[in-house]
Amino acid sequence: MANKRRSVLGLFNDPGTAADGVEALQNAGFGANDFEILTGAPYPEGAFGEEPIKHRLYYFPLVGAVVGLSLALLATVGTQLSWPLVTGGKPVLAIPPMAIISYEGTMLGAILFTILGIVFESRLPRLGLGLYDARINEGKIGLLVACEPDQMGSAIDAMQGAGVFEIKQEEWEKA
Amino acid sequence: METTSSESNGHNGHHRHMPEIGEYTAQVANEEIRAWFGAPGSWHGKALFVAGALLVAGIVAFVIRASSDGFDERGPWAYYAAGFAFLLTTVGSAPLVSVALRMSKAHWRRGLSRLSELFAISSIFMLIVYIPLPFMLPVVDDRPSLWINWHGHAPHIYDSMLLVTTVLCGLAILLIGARPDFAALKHETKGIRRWYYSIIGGNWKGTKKEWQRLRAAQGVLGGLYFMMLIFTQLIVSSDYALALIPGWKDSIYPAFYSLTGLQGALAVTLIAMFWVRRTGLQRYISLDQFWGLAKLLLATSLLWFYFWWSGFFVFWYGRSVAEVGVLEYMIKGAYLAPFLGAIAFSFFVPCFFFLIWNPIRKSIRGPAIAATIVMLGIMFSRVREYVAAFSIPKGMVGSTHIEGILGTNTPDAIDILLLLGILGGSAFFYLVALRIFPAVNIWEQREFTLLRKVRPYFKRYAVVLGKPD
Amino acid sequence: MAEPQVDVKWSMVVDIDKCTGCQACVVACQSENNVPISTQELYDQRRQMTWIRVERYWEGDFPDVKARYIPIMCQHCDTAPCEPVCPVFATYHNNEGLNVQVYNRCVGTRYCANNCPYQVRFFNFWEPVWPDSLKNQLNPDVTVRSRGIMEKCSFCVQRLRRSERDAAQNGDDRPADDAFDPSHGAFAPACVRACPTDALVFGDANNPNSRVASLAHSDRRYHLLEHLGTEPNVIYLKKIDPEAGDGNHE
Amino acid sequence: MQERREKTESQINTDLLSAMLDNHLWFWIVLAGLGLVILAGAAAAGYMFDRGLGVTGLNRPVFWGFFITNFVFWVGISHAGVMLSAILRLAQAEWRRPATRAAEVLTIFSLATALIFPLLHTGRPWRVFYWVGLPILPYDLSRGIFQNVRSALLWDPSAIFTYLTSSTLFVFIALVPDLAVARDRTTGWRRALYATLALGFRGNARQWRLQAIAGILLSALILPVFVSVHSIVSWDFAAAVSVEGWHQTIFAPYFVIGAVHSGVSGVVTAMILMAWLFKWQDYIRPEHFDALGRLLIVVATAWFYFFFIEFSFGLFSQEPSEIALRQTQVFGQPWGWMYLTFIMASYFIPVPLWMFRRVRRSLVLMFWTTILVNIGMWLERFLIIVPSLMRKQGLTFVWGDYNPSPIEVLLVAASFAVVLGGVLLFSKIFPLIPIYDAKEGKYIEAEIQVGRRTVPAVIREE
Repeated sequence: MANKRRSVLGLFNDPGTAADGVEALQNAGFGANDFEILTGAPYPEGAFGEEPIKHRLYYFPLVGAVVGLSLALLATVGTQLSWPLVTGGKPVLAIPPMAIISYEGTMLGAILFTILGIVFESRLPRLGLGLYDARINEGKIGLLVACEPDQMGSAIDAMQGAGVFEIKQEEWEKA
Repeated sequence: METTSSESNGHNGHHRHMPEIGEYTAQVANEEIRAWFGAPGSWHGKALFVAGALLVAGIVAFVIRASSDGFDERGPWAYYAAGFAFLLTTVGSAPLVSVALRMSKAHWRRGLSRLSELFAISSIFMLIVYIPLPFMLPVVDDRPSLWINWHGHAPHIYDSMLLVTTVLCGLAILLIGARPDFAALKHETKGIRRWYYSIIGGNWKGTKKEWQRLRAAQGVLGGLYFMMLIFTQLIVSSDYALALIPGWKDSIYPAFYSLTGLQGALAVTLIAMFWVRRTGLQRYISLDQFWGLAKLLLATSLLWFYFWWSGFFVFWYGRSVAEVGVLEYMIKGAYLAPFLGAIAFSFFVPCFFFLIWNPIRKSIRGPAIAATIVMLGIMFSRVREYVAAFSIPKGMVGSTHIEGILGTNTPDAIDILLLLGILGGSAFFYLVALRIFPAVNIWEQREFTLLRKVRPYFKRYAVVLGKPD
Repeated sequence: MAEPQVDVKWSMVVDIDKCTGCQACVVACQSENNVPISTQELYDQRRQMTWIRVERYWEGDFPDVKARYIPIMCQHCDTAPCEPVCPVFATYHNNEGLNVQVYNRCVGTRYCANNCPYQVRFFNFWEPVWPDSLKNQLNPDVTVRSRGIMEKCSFCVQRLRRSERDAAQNGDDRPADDAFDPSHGAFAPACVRACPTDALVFGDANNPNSRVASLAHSDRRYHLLEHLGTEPNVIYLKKIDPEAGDGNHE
Repeated sequence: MQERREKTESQINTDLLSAMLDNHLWFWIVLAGLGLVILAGAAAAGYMFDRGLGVTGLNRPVFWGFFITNFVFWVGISHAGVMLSAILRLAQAEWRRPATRAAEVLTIFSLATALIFPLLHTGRPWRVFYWVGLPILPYDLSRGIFQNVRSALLWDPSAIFTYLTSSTLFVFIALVPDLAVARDRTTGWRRALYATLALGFRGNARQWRLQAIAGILLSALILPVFVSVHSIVSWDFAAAVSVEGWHQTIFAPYFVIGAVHSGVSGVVTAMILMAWLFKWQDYIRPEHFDALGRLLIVVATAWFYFFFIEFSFGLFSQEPSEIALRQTQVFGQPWGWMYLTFIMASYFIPVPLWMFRRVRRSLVLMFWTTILVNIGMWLERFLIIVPSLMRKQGLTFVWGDYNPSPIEVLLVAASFAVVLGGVLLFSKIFPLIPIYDAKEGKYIEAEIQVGRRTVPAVIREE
């Protein structure tokens, strides 16, 4: 069933007030998933007292490495066995050269998967920016709250209490 | 530390990211370090006894070996030589850790710089072990060597000279670093200690000029020590191992040897840190130090494989007569077992079972165990290279390639005792050193307390590190 | 797709003692194998092609100087350094002990030539040209190599093939023992047939009663650059001369 | 960080985007000039393909010459990117911030340029499909045979392909937040482009966190590749048992450290050019070159150690042919002069100069010393490759010589134009200094009082 949802974006001038805003929202009962902190550059984790991020990025390189290694082995072993031509008296299935190419394959797989993982875990690509303000990249700090229409008041009060200097709103349908 | 961890799982944002160690004052550091130095505890006596017993056993073994075989044959002394080479790549290189970290201005070095410099004392024992070796080394004429257009005893003379200077340089670094501490300690001690404290640290007042001189001296001596140690390892490895094996023209070997030297230095320092920490000083020998060294140990262990591979692969691909001979002798054939031991314990086990996992790196026990395994691996490497080299029959040295199949020189009881004695001896010297010098550098800790602050950062705590230069 | 194992192992013996340095072999090879003519211009560019060359070394000082000759062609090494370095299998070791060169696989990295210690591999830096008078002299059995291609001595493989066909027609499974004996055989490589002093002997080393096999066991035998362990199929016989060096031209 | 002038984030954006958005006349002039050189190179290449490799100076036994030398040189330069960005990221070195992206971009373009040269080298580039089909291009099955896995010339493409792909993606990932800035500041086609490439990045805590982890993780993953690439290039030579000057086990680490030496120097040169051309002295400051200079001293000395071993082991076994080779390298002319230049330029002139703080902090001196280093390192590769081929083995009858033709010289010159032009064009489309990195550096700056002195400090995330 479809119902109305609201997004509220509060803009703060400096990290101090923004941090207070986060605290106020937390006290107002907004959980970690109800609001985002938008900044123009990375602050040390926890600077705003936000919850630490949970992610599964570290699995991606492992999987990628396995995939890359198996593909590389397939290629090297396959090429040598399908055309067993003797060169320089070396064994047809020469391990050291296979090791080199397999190594490159492994690393390539790991890195490609990591890149995918980073994009995926950052919840990107994202079509459209949603409620956003270009000034965030100019040093302002934004708190973006997504909530039911009735909670909106408390969110706005909380941020105003903390010293927000501008509030934007947007209404959208939730499937 | 435990107290902060209990806070850190509280939901309230304020106390998350509380650093492992809060701020502490110079006063605290001063007292704690002196207290431990004054009475390290009963374990010290026991350890000293065990090490001493091993040393005596080693001496006995040496006498037996010398009386039965004499010094004119190299074969019987192969394991003894391996023991010396092992020392050169572990305790003999350990001060490098302190030097390198000081050069790279790593803040966390302060907890361990003294512990690594103390190995300069064990290096004296290494010199004693070295004494008989030059007498077994053949002259350089009619055999490959780095001493081009030199004759006769060039390696004997210059290897020994460099070895001595390097050890002296290490001692100098230790002593000048200890002067401020000695000057501070000399008033509270009496008897012999007071005497040598006054000699070494006596006229130290701590004027600005003195501190500048100390810094400069540490810088210069550090650079000097670094270069001399690497060069010593270069010529010792090429003269005592490389040149004795026919056809082993392996230009990466000296660099490989120096790399294991760095690896061994890290490992032996980690082990010393671990055992000292069990008896106190946790605040200074903390997770930071173990974590930092563990990263470096991981790097060197990975490089171990890289260097080995670079050497092996060129031989495997080139397959000239000489190369095939060396591979047959040192990897496939007579010294297969020590080779497998080396690659397993210097690279595979420590890397993949311990050090690549950050939770293990960032612990106390993990790096210590890995370090112990690495030490084992280094011992295997030295056995493989030096026993193989010393076991080459005299007639064959200097020929272009290894003829025929050579057998393995397996250790007998005497060889084992010799190796144990060498280990025990260096440990003995180190334990004695622990009673002469404070295990943690007091003045560096004082300095650290000025530069490391714990400050609130909006809703968290952060460590602020001062960068004076 | 491995080639079936056959027990033939082509091999050549070069008797330094008999070589007079007359260069007949060089000319013969040149015309048999459609090797571009090495003009003076090409010599100046150091790009002359001589699948077999006679190296000349002076020994001793004036006035008693001795010229030493040693013919060098592809040694068809059993563990040839040139083979494994080719990325496209343009050269590999076939089952008759030949180091073969497949022209239409070659991409021209020239790595094989670098890794050949005997320097018997030649690269077509230019499109090969012959004067009109020689157009009809080209050997129809041998490919004319275009530019960008690596080439070298093939032990006149075209003649070997012919000898096999010939043997098959007579119902033999292998060429006769004397098929490669210049005196009455027809299939010896061009250089062997041209050699006036019989310094070059060619044949199947696996065939016990062939001349190569018997000469190969001479106590004068040695390999060129033996320390590289390339195990060549060309065997040299030392000069019989008290003043001569050990034949190792280094 | 003493000399830093305080700047607001808007100012940082403006300054660092200026290179992209402002129009400078010199830019187009320089670009046109480079374009001419590239055209000349293209013409030379066309002529060579038409006439055959005869127009080069290559001969027997010197089958490899300028082209391979230049290939090794550019692969070497490409090692700067990872060296700086990855190692310094892992070491949390603050001064890395303005250097990283420039280094990575230099990596990409020099690597791509290096890839051209093996193709020129074969003289018939259209046949490359037969060669690197499997690792890079759609495989040409018509010939029914795969490449030879045992050949070093197959390991090369696989390694370089891996390195090129990963460093390109690395740059892209680190570029996303800056593209977001560009998106919010531009209009028209640029906005469209940046909005697409920025993937809708909004800079929430999660995205920043992953950005940080990505930096560390990718660095840790690319480092092993970085080491492998030049090692494999070195095995092109070291694997060749027949060339005494090449067949050395030390080559892999020797080449890698040499690559780092020339690469870091290359980055310093590039950064100084950036500071001059784009007026970025507030971001690329003397203390950065001070730190880079110290790093260079260490790298150069390590390189010299390997160089020393390599040379002395050439004589270790005291074989006549090896000694002959070394004599050619050091005393035979013109090689001797080159050898002297190479040693002086890559070590004995720059390193003693870098010992002085004043030199390290002078942009002009750093500029010329680092260029000197790369002249030396180019010569090093040349002196390893060519004389070794001239004196390959004991058969003195076929010893050779080499002098390059104008065609080769022209193509080498063109390669420099390609790299410079590439980096310039990049700077026109993307920010060459990481914007968010500069801001982050500002956030974690701090100061502590020691007595009367305020000591600059940084906040460490533990």
